[in-house]
Amino acid sequence: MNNNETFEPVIIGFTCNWCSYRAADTAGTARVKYAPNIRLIRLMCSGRLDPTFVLKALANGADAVLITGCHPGDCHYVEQNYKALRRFHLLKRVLTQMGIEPGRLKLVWASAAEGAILAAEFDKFINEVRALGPLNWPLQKQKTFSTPALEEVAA
Amino acid sequence: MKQYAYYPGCSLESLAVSYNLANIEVSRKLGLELSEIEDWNCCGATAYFPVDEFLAYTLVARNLAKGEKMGLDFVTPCNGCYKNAYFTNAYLQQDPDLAEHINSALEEDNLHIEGTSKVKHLIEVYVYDVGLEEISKKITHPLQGLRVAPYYGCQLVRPRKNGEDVENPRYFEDLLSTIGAEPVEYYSKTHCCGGSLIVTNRMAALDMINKLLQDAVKSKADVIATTCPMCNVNLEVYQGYVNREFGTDYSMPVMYFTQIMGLAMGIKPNLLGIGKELVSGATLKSFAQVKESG
Amino acid sequence: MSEKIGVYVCHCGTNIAGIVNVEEVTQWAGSRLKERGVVIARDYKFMCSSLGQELIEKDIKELGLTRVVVAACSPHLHERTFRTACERAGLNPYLSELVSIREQVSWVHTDKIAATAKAKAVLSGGVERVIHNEPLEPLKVPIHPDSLVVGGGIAGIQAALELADGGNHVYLVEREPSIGGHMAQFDKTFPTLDCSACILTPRMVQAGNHPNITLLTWSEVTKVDGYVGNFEVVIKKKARYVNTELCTGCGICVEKCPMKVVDDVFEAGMAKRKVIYTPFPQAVPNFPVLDAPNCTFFQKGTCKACEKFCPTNAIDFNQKDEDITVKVGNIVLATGYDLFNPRRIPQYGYGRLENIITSLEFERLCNASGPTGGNIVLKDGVTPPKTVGIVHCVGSRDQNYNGYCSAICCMQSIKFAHLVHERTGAEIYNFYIDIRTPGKSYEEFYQRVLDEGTHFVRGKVAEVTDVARSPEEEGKLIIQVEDTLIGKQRRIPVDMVILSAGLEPRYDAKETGKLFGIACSADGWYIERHPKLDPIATMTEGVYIAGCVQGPKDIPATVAQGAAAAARIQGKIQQGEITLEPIRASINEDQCSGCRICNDLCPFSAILFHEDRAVSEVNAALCQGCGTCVAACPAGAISGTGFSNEQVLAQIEGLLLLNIEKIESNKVPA
Amino acid sequence: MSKNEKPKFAMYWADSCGGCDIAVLNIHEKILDVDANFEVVFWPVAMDAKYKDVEAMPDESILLTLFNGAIHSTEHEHIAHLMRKKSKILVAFGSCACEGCMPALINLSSKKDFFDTVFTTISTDNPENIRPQTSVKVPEGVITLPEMYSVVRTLDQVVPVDYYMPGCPPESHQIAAVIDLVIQVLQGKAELPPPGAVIGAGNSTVCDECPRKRDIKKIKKFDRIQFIEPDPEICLLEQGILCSGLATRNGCEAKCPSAGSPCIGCYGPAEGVLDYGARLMSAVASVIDSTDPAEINQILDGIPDPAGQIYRFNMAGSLLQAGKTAWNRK
Repeated sequence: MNNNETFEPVIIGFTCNWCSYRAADTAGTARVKYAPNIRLIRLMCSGRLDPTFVLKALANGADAVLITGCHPGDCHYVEQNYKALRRFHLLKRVLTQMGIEPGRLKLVWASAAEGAILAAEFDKFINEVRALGPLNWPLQKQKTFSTPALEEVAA
Repeated sequence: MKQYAYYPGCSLESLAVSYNLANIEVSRKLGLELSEIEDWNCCGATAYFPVDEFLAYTLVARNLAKGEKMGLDFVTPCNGCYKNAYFTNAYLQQDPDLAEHINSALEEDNLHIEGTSKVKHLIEVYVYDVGLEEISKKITHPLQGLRVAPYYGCQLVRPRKNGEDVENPRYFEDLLSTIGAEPVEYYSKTHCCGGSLIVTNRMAALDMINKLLQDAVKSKADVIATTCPMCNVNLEVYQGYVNREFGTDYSMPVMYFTQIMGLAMGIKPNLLGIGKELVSGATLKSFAQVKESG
Repeated sequence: MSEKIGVYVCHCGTNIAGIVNVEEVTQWAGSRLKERGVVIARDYKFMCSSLGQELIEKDIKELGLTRVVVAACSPHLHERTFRTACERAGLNPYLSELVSIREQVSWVHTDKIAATAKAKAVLSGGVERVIHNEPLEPLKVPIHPDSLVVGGGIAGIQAALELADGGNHVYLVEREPSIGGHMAQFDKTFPTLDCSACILTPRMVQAGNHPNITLLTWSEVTKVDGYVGNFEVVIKKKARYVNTELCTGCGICVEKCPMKVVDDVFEAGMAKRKVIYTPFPQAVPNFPVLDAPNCTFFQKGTCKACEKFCPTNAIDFNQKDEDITVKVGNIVLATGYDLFNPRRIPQYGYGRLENIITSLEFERLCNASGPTGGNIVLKDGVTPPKTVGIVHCVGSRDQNYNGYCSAICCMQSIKFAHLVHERTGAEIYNFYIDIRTPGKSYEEFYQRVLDEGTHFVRGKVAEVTDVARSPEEEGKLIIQVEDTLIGKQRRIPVDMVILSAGLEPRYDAKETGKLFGIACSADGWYIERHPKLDPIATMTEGVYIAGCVQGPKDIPATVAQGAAAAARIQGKIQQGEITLEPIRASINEDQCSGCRICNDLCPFSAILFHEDRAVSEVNAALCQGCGTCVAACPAGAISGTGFSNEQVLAQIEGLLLLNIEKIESNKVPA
Repeated sequence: MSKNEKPKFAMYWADSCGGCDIAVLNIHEKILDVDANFEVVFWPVAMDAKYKDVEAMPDESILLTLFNGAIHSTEHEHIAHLMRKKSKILVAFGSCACEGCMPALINLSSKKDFFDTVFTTISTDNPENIRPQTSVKVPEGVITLPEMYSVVRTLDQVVPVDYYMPGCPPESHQIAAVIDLVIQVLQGKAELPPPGAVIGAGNSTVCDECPRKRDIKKIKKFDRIQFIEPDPEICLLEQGILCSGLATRNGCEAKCPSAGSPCIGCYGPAEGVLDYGARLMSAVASVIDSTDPAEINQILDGIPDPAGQIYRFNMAGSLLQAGKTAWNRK
């Protein structure tokens, strides 16, 4: 149903304010090129990464999610990236059980200086997801409420 | 009776037959069964890797795969074979591409390798698996007063595995003390014996051998104990050449560590292939005495 | 949609417009995002220019915008600019968003159509997010005028003096009996060769007597609570067994003490000291310390020689460790470095062979106040070496040990060469990988030592051995090295080998860092706030680093950092209070079930648990805003300003353009 | 409506176990108040009634409908729409209707696997391997069966819902309280909660009511309740038992943890939580006491079926709602 050769994935990338987002900036300043399939969200720290965000992105049409943060030991909040690491591993297990290829969720560490490296990781991941094909998860319908009219009943 | 997949390596069928005999005898005494891997092939030695790395890995992997099939740890008495096997095994665990490459080749032979089984040198099996305490129980003829120069060679310990001290390892010494002998401290115990340079650049090799013998003599060793047929040949067979080249007069007996262990366990010298040496049979007898009297 | 959103897309000259079709993006935002509240969408050549900013301010005033989204460069560049613009126009600065379509779009992509499409997505993400932005007020925290300086080396002394001279009180904490640090152990300093002690001692004395400095030696910081401007620090004063009120520092007790032990600290194991001792003559303070574990009295219950002979009865065997608590506004960490232990390189023979010594041991050896009174002699204590080998980069620039360059070893080794030459006239070989002399008149000093005839051999030493291969090698230490300049293996026999060991983070740097809530890099040095623009500050507001804790450096650089840290703190104290980014977590107590998941997650211990009400609470001033607890709270009771769930989830929808593509109803396969 | 007429009450069970119905009967004498204040017009478990009778009623003629069970078949969906049309107040009653509950765990497998399991496994005597057909010809004519969906949905994923009453089943004292409330409203003594509200439950989590002693958490190893004897005083999670209480809405008086069994999460997400599983995952993973990926994974091996354990009650209500195999029909 999906013709992979023309399939262009949409990937949501979570970055931390101190390392990986700055790395993305560094890549920009150095004019390092990468494919435009990835759209970044800035958090203060990878420790802020709530699995809800990942599920939301996948449920709402993203083909994959990239989580990035400072290198282990280099976290600007001392050790919060380890919390992200722990959540990542549990989340990956759950997603796998739900039939979502493990390749659609990836964790990458990057320091503020590693712009080129991060850009390369972007491209690498984008290609991996391209190979996996679209996820096209059925979009959820929002809940709607109707106010019950009770006035005349009361009394 | 603990079993191991035993890979003797080419030399043990030719030059180092005695080593093979000793290994099997001593292992039996220690309650180990060395079940030889069927239809094993050369490990590529030092020569093949520079020629074609991938093929060399495959060559080694074939033996490893067979060992893995037996579900046993892979053990070899030769430093060269050990190094090749150890690192091939390690690399194909780390490098999926290499593993795939190797396995695609092994398919031809209906073999497959995961790299799951452990690769060990025979001396490591004795020291770590059996343990010095067990060994000491088996010593009936402690080799009191016998000064042995433990020669590790370079490939047994290099590159550094599990963080051991590659410059100054101790386990060979400990093993020798356990069998009642007296390990001597000497400088070049982990230096290279010249290896196959003896063929390609003889002078360079002889120089290395010379330094080794020099140190052994200086430390008043009665014998050099080796863990590798290649080292053994270089140190033993080429003593004559060294004497000629450097005007020295070495006649330093060189024996396989299992032969020496065997003596301490009261195994008959001929069962240990003792008597096949090229250098100084006389001193050998003198061990025998040491052994009886011990 | 109640919000009135203004969208501003920047051309940044051609930086953005060259790849992204800015006009198209702008029109798209104006039309497709109308129903999301976008009332005006403009593009402009340079949004950050004053004209560009006025554009925004004008619209806020005239169109009554309640939200502003700027699509331009990275927030790290101009977020503040546009926030201030909003503020000027009377809109709360935090109701604006800056999304990056330069660093993350135009500069990194080549396909114009794709780049334009991505720019739209990024913009729509910003629009969705900004709807959920809340007006915030920056937090203001008062600054306590006192400061704490940890580490009494030259960096700490410098920082303390600067602050004290500035009229502020300083607590200077040192875990050894005296301040002075490594510099006190050195003999001469490169390249000027002035006597280390001679230039350091006056500073030490000054620090010791300064009315604004409370000197706490033989003490360690054990607990740090609070936050920038309001730290509460517990310092353990280890028992000295000497009553400093009564002690006059006459030294009789030291004289009379019958027990000697090897001094591993100050004399680097080169000499012995008494059990009751002052580490060196110029020690500040000069009260002795009794080393209880080695004291005969504490071992066997007898002796008490020191007590008997003390003229002022200052010896007090019953003294106990005591904790004192101080309040400070800012902290300087200047805890210095440890020397790399060459035993880790067995082939260099250190610890195995005689007459192989470390750089620090050599400093003591040639120090006039050292074990040999400054005579450079072999182990036997009399023979001066005829040949000396000096090995550079020991443990540095080596993948097996430390990858980094220890910065000082080249100059130090060159200095050693000079001192040996001067004092013994010996033949000297320096073995180096590269010579690095990047300091004022450093290169000149190198040239000078070259002229003195020192041999410089370019090559990494393979091993140092005592096994002779030839008569002339007998009884010598042989250095095996490949001389890469002549492409030959060389064996150089010498009498003495000096190993210029590298610098390493203190063995307990990680724990200390944890104590103060700052992080170590992979190498173990403390991480500065910014490697270029803020090498003194750390990620923890109010905690500064100076000297080698931040990375290997020489004395001038160390002194400069000490002074810089002090200057930063002075500034803060001047302001009286500081403002903090209002990105903070807070807990809704009704929803909090007191499960205590969050309690241990905060590295800044900003989350406290109220046993009585069984709920947790975030201390806003301690909170650094990482949001880890927000993401972890199982009850969803913790919310984080600036990066709330609503904001992030909305941004996701925006980035995926759900705001313009109608969400199809939930069809379920049969 | 005329004064002497009592307001109408209905209860329906879709994909559910019947426990909810029993829970309602389990409110003891309060059930009399229900009878006193309502005319029960439709309650398949308790009385005989035909769909057509309900279809014949005027729209919104039923004041209160307690709808339990998830939506798993065309019949469920049809009745959901019908009850919505006929009721003023439609309450998603119980975990199944609110968030899918156990039935929704089928969302992790394909419809085929589901049928195979039901009709071919050892427990089923089905020699000629018959499968249910939606329509079958018999001499008398064609008889039909509702069609099974491959994905179980919550009630509010099919029709708008006025109130949610979580629990598997909802605690009887909570049901009684809600009945009381409605009666009070009828008598004009009280106000209805805002539409969409969760009723008959608290707005914190189970820990809030749990008597166990809690300290900071560091998990080195996950264990399962059947393998260890937990300390009766201390928080189960701190003892390595994956207790869902910390993420689960309170209202049950922490019955399970108090009884020494971990909370399994039947009261669903806390107030305002978008995805129950994400909360539980995030919390539990955050306190794993290791920084080494290998060790972390080894610790996680202690949770053999993460998706099943973490989304035990909330699969249909979760953001992803179902596994890929369930979405891709066949």
